Amino acid sequence: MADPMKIRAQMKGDSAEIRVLMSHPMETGQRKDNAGNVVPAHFIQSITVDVGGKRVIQGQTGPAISRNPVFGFKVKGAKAGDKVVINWVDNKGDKRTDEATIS
Amino acid sequence: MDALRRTLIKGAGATGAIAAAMAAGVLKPSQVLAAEYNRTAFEAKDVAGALKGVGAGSTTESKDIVIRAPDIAENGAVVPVDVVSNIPNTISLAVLVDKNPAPLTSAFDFANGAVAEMALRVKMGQTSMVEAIAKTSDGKYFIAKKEVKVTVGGCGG
Amino acid sequence: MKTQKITLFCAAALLAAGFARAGDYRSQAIALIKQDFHPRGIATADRIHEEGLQAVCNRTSDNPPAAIAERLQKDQFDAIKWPSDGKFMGGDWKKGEKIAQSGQGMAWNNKPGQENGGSCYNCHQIGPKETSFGTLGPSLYQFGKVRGYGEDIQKYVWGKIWNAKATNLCSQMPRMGHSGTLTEKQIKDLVALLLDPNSPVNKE
Amino acid sequence: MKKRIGALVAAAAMSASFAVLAQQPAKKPAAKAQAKAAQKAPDATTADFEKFRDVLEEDNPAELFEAKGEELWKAKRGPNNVSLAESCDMGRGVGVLKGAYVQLPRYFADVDAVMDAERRIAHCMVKYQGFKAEDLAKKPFSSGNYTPELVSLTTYVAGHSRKMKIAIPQKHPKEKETYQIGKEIFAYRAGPWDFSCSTCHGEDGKRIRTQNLPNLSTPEGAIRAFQGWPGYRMTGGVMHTLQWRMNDCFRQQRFPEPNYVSPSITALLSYMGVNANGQVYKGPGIKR
Repeated sequence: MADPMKIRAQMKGDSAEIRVLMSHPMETGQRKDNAGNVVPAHFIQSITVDVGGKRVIQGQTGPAISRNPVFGFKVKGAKAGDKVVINWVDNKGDKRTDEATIS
Repeated sequence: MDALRRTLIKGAGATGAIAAAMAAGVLKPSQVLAAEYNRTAFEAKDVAGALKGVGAGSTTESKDIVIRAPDIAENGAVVPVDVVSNIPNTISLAVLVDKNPAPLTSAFDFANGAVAEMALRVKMGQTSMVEAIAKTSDGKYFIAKKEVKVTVGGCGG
Repeated sequence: MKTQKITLFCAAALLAAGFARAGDYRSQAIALIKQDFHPRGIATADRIHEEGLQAVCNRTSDNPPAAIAERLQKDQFDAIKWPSDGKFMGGDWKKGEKIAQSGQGMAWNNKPGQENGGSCYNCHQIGPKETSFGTLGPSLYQFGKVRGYGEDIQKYVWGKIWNAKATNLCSQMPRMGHSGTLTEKQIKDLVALLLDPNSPVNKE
Repeated sequence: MKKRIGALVAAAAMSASFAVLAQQPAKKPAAKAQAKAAQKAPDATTADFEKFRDVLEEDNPAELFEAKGEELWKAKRGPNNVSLAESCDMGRGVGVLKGAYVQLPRYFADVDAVMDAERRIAHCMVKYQGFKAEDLAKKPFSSGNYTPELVSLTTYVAGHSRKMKIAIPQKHPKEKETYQIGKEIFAYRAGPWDFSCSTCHGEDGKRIRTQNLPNLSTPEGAIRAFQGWPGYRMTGGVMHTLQWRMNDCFRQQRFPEPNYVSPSITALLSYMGVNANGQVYKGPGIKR
């Protein structure tokens, strides 16, 4: 259902820089459409990042994260070739998991 | 509930050490997974409520938390915010926008080498303080703030 | 009114004849515009036709010969509607500020009958608090303080807002009263914004 | 904790004093400083915007639309079940996208007309895939969660000209003519507010509110307008193309609405694009 994420993971010095772009409306539940109807809240609530099979980051988000979210993280001890797996789940139960390899 | 949580965390590949780190994190362990979204914190209408919601009863101001955000945002819908905590043993970071209808934007736990640093983009309804909260492994909370101005752009329609 | 229209028309026709040589692409452009634009909402099809004064400015790169400019400018000036009670002042600068802030009005997404704004901040600096202002027009900050508050200035401001083309024929500024964008009352509030000594514009 | 309370009290005192300034005759020095700040603000604002523009461009949601466009470009679609990749010539040969976007608008012999990128893609969708032109024009712009296929496709096509020089041809007589017509449309004043494109985009160094207005009649200004489109617009969080940019300019110009992918828009894009020739296109961007 949901569109794929774009994940960039690169070694910079001794740590991996992970940048992720997610395709999501992040509706606050307060916006009105052109017809004046309130657009129901629809936003990512939970995000996890695994590197090399280990959970390194997990978090929760609210509707104040911008539409089509962008996140950047840094992980020490990772190495080129490690697999990065990112997962999100939203308030409607939609989810998406994508992966990339650290270069 | 506890059994289920253990299973889920195990299923996600967590070791005992991570589980411990998470337990100490900004998010109460019972609120870590999507099914257990921290509604109290994210739906709080003011900063005090949001802080209480993430378990931060009292906070100490710290210059070791660096917030990088524009002085004046080009567009309140997309305000880039970078937060770095140079406080040793920071295990969690949360970002709040004071004047948003619900101030808490996000809270992240870091483990297994993840640095207490994150970049994100937040919505801001008006000129406001952006606050970053860092939690250390010994359960202390630190705070830093930066004002970001939001102006009218375009043709002001 | 009728005489004015005729004057305008003749001037435009004269000019059109005089500048026809440069107008080949121009006439192609106009033909294309007529073919490619459709009415939407309050933005009716007639809006794409040049009205007399617009035609003169279009054909002369906003620089019509002085003799013509003078005459047309006088026509514009004579058509200004002055305040019906004879008073330029007495408006509410707070309402004026709101009108100056609003960029709504006259576009295809605006509803018929809705209150229009003046879009003033789009182009002018006005009050000291608003830092998000445009620079297409001159700064109006401290307008009265610098230029005085006398009746001559009041009349000038009223006329400028009603029809900027009455003092500068091919001015970039919309004719806010002439075009029916702002009402007499709204213009009075804007005059107050610029000339009320208590307006933040003039308060030191 | 104590420190924090102190700061809060100070802040409260400050905001109170601002409120006083707004209501009562103020003391001279404070008001002067405020006025000065108001006058100085724009340059500082612009500088601050530019500092963070790079940050925003580095991770640009436009990439998500490029990815979607790639899928659409390669898939066999429409009543004729044909892909654009195997049928559409964007000016560099069928299916060739490298450098196509920075050479558009250009003359196409098959239609004996000059076309811009979006108009050409629309043409291919109609001619080869069998889509109906009326359907493409029904809701051609992004809004809310809706992104027209043509927008993603245009973003994908534009992505293939990243870091390439703009080189819009002016050899064919129709290309030259289109440029000249565009120049005329650019200067055409009409409507209730007497606006033309050049009212806002004909002078250097001007702004609407805090938005800088490029002077499109100069190479420096034209590249600033060409640059960043198709663009992810922060307002609304949607992807837009130059076709939308032109449309919304005419709305603000208080004109009637231009038809989607019409020759008038091609002419304006020719004028702007040719003026930007020789400059480097950065690829799909991010806009306010």
